[in-house]
Amino acid sequence: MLTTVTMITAAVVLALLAVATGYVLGWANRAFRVDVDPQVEAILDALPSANCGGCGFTGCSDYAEAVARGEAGVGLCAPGGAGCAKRLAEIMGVEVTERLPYRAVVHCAAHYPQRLQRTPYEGEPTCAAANLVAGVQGCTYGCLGFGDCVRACNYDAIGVVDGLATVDYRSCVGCKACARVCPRNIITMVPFKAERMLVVACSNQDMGPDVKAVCELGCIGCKGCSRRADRMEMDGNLPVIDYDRYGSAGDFQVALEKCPRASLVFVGKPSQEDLAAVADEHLPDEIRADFKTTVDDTEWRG
Amino acid sequence: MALPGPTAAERFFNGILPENPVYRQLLGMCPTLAVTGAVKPAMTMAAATAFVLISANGIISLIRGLLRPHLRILVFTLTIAAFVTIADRALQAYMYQMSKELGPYVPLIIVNCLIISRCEICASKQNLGVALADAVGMSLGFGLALASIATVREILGSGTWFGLPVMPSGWPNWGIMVLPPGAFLTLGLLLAVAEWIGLRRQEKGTET
Amino acid sequence: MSKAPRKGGYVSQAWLVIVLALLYGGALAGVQTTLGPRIAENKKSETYDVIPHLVEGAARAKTTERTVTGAVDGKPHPVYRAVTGDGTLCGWALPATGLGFADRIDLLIGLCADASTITGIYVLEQKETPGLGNLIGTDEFRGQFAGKRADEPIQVVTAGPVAGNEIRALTGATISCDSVADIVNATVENLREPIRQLGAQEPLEPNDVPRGRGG
Amino acid sequence: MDTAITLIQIALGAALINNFVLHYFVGICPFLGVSRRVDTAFGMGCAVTFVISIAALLSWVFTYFILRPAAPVPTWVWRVCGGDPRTTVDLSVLSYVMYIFVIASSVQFVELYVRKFFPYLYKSFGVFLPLITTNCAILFACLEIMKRLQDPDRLWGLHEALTLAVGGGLGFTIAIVLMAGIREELDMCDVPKPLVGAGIGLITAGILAMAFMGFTGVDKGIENAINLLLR
Repeated sequence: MLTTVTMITAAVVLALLAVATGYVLGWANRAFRVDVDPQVEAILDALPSANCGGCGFTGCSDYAEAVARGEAGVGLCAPGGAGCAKRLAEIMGVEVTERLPYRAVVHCAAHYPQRLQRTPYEGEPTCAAANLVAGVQGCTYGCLGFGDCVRACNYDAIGVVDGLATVDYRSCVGCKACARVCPRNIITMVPFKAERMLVVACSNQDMGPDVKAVCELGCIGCKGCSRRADRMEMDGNLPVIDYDRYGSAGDFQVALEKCPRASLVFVGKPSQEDLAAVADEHLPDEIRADFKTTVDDTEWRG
Repeated sequence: MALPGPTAAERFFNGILPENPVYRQLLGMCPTLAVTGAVKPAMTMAAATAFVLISANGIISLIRGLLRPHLRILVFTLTIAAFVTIADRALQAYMYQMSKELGPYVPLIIVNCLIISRCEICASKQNLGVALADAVGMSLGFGLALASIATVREILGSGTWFGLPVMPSGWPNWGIMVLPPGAFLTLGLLLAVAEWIGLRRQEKGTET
Repeated sequence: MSKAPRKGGYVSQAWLVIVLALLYGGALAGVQTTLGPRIAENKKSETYDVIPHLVEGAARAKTTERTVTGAVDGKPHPVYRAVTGDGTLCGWALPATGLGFADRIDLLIGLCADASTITGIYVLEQKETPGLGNLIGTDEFRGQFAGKRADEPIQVVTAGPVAGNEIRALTGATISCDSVADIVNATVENLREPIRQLGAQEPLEPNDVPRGRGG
Repeated sequence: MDTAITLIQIALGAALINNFVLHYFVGICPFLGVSRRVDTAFGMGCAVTFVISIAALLSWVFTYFILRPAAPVPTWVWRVCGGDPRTTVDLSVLSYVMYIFVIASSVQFVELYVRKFFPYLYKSFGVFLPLITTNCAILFACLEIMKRLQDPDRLWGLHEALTLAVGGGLGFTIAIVLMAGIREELDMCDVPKPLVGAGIGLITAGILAMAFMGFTGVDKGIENAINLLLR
C-alpha cells in the first residue's frame, strides 16, 4: 500500500511538473516573443563578432541593426573585409560600393635619437598624461612613444619601436582604435591603393628653424614637393597628399628626390626589394615583441 | 559523416590519458577540488560518478533515436538526476559515514559537466557498445585524476594514504593541504606538471 | 525558436520528457521504499550507538527518545532516555548544537540519572581547523567533561592547573574549546531541570515507543 | 532580535566565511572561465545572484510543501487514499530531479522574460544565462535549503532561505570580481610557461582562498559581541 501510493504519487508529481513546465515555457515563449528582424540576425551571423567598434557603432549588434535599417553602409566592417561586405550586400540586396582598405598611418618618423630637447619624464607612462606636461620633448606635435595606441590595438598591429609608434601592416585591419586614442592626433587613416603608400611622416606645423631645433627629420615646410607634384598641396607648413588622385608612387618621384629632410616616406607591407636587402642579415630569434604571451585563453567547463 | 567515428576500444583508451577529463579537458572541477582531501572519499566519489556516467550514457544511447534537439539537454539532466539520486540513496544506505563526509557533493554530480558533455558528444550519437566503452574510459580517467590529487593532498596534509600512515612519525602535517586553499594549489601545480611534461615531449618530438 | 509553436504544442512535443518523468518518478519511489528504512536506521544509529559510551550501563536497544520543554527558551527539545538491560533508568543523552569557530558544532551530552553530573560528551559533527580546533573530538579533550557538576557552568582555563568545574583549553584552539563549553553550559542549564522532573515522573514506563522522526 | 542575528549570520556565512567558490568549490567553472575582465565578471556575478534567488524561492516552496518529510501535499494524498495516519509518504527522493528541473526551466523563463522587457539588460547579461544552468552554485543553494528543511523542529523560513541565496550570490560576485581584477594584472606578467592559463589561475584562487580563511570565526565573534551588548 505505502509503496504503491508513494510510487504513484512520485510519478504523478514529476509528470505534473514536466507538463506544467512545458506549458509555462511554451506560454512564455509566445507571450515574451521578441520580434528579431531575421535580417539583423543574418547580418550578425555574417559579421566577425570582434566588437572592435571600428565601424563607429558600439559593437557588432548595433552595426547590424543600423545596416538593416539602411542607415549604414555594408562595407564598414574593417576586420571582416571584402568578404564580409559582400555577404552583407547579398543579405541587404544592394551593390557593394567599392571601398579601399584604410590603414593607420603614424605621421611622425623620428625615433628617440632624432628627437631633440627631450627631458626625462617620470609621470604616469601614458601618452595622454605626458601630453599634458610641457617639455617632455621639444616637438609638441610628434609621437610621444608611451604606447596608448599599442594598448588600444586589438590586433597586435602597432608597437613602439625606439620611441616611435610603428604600424605592422601585415596585421592592421584599419579599425581606427589607435587613431582615436592618440592624444596628439597624429594617426590618420589612409586608403591603401597599393601595398605601399607614400605618406607625409611629420605633423609639425612650425616654421623651418623651429622644426630644426627640435627634430633632425621633421618637415621644414620648404614647399619643394608641392611645387613639383601636382597631387600635393600645402596646408600651412605641411604638405598634404591628395589620396583621391593618388595614382602610383611614380607620380611623386621628383618630389621625393627633392625633399631635403626625410618627411616623405613609404609605408606598407615590406616589398620584395626590402626583403631581399635584409635576406642575408642575421636576425635574432625573437624579432617582434609578443604583446599577449601571458594572456590565457583556456576554456573552462563544469 | 563519411568517416566512421572512433571505435569502442579507441574511445576507451582516449578517456584514460590522451583526453583525460580533468588534466586535458578541465571538466568537473567541483568534485576534483572538493572531495580530494583524502583518497577514500575521492575514490568513493569517482565510483559514484562512474556509476552515473555509465548508466546515463547507456540509457541515452538506447533512446538516442527519440531525442528532439531542443529538449535533449532536459532529457539528459533528468536521466542524470535520477541516477544520481539512486547513487546517493545507495551510499546513504550502505556507506552512511562516507555519504555524510561527501555531503552535498554527491547530488552535485548532476551538474558535473563531464557527464553531460559525454552524453552530448558521444552517447547521443553512438550505439550502446561504443557509448559504454567511452563512459568506462572516461570514468577511469576521472578516477585516476582524483586519485593523483587526493594522494598528494592526503600524504602531505595528513601523512597517511588510504588512512594508513606512510610518512615518518615526525612529519608535521601540512594542515593547509586538506583545507580549501590546498586543493587549488595542488591542482594548479599538478596541471603545471602535466603541461610541462607535454611541452618536453613536444620539444623532443621536434628535435628528432 | 523562430517559428511560434502551436498552443499545446510544447506539451505534446515533450512526450518523451513526460514519459521519462513518470518512469523515473516511479523507479525512484521504489528505490526510496526499498532503501528508506535502512537509511532511517543509519541516521538513528548514529546517535544511539554513541549513548552507551556516554552513559555507563546503558543498553542500546532500550534507549528511547523523549521531548522536553526547555527551562530557559521554552521550546521543545528531543532527549534520549538511557536504560540498563534490566529496565532501570541510568542516564540521559542530550543533543546540543551551537556555533563553533568555523561552523556549527553538534554534540551529544551525557547526564547521570538525576541530572546532577555530566557523564561525558561526544562530538557528532564539527568543521574546526584541522590540526588545532578539530582536536576537540579527541578523547583527551572530551574526557575532561566526565564527572563535572551540572548545576554550575564549566569554565575554560588556558594555563595553570584545573580545579572544580574547570577544563583546560587546547593550545591554539581556545575559541573552539570555549564554544564547546558554551554549548554544554547552555544546553545543560536549559534542560537539566525538565529532565530531572521527567525522570521523577516516569521512573518506569512499559510502552516505550520511539517517536517516529522521518528519514 | 534573534531573527536578525540569525539572518546576519546566515548572510555573512554564505558570502564571506564559507564563500561558495573559495570554501565549497561550487561555481568553479564560471569563476575561472568568465573572470578575464572585471566588467564581464561583474555581469556574471549579478546574473548568478539573480538566478540563485529565484531558484531558492522555488526550491523552498517545493521542498516545504512537497518534498520534506511530513510535507502537507503527500500527507494529504495519503489521507485521501485512506492510509494509516501514523506513517507518511516521503517524496524526498524526488528532490534532486525536481531541483534541476526547476533550475533549468527558471533559467529559460528568466531569459525569455528579460529579453522581452529589459532588452538592454539582456544585451549585457543575457549571454551568461545559459551558462548558469550547469552552475553548481545554484543547485548547491537548493541543497543547503533542503538540508535545513529536514528537521521538523527547526524549519527554515522563506526569509532565511532567501538570505542564504542572496548572501551566496554576493559572495560569488565578490570572489569572481576579485579574481578578474587579479587576472587583468596577471595578463601583463611573465608567467612560467607550464603555468600559463589554468595553472596560475588555480594558484591565484588558492591564495584568495587562504585570504578568505581569515574570515573564519567572524560570525562567532558577532554573536558574542551582540550578546555582550545585550547583557
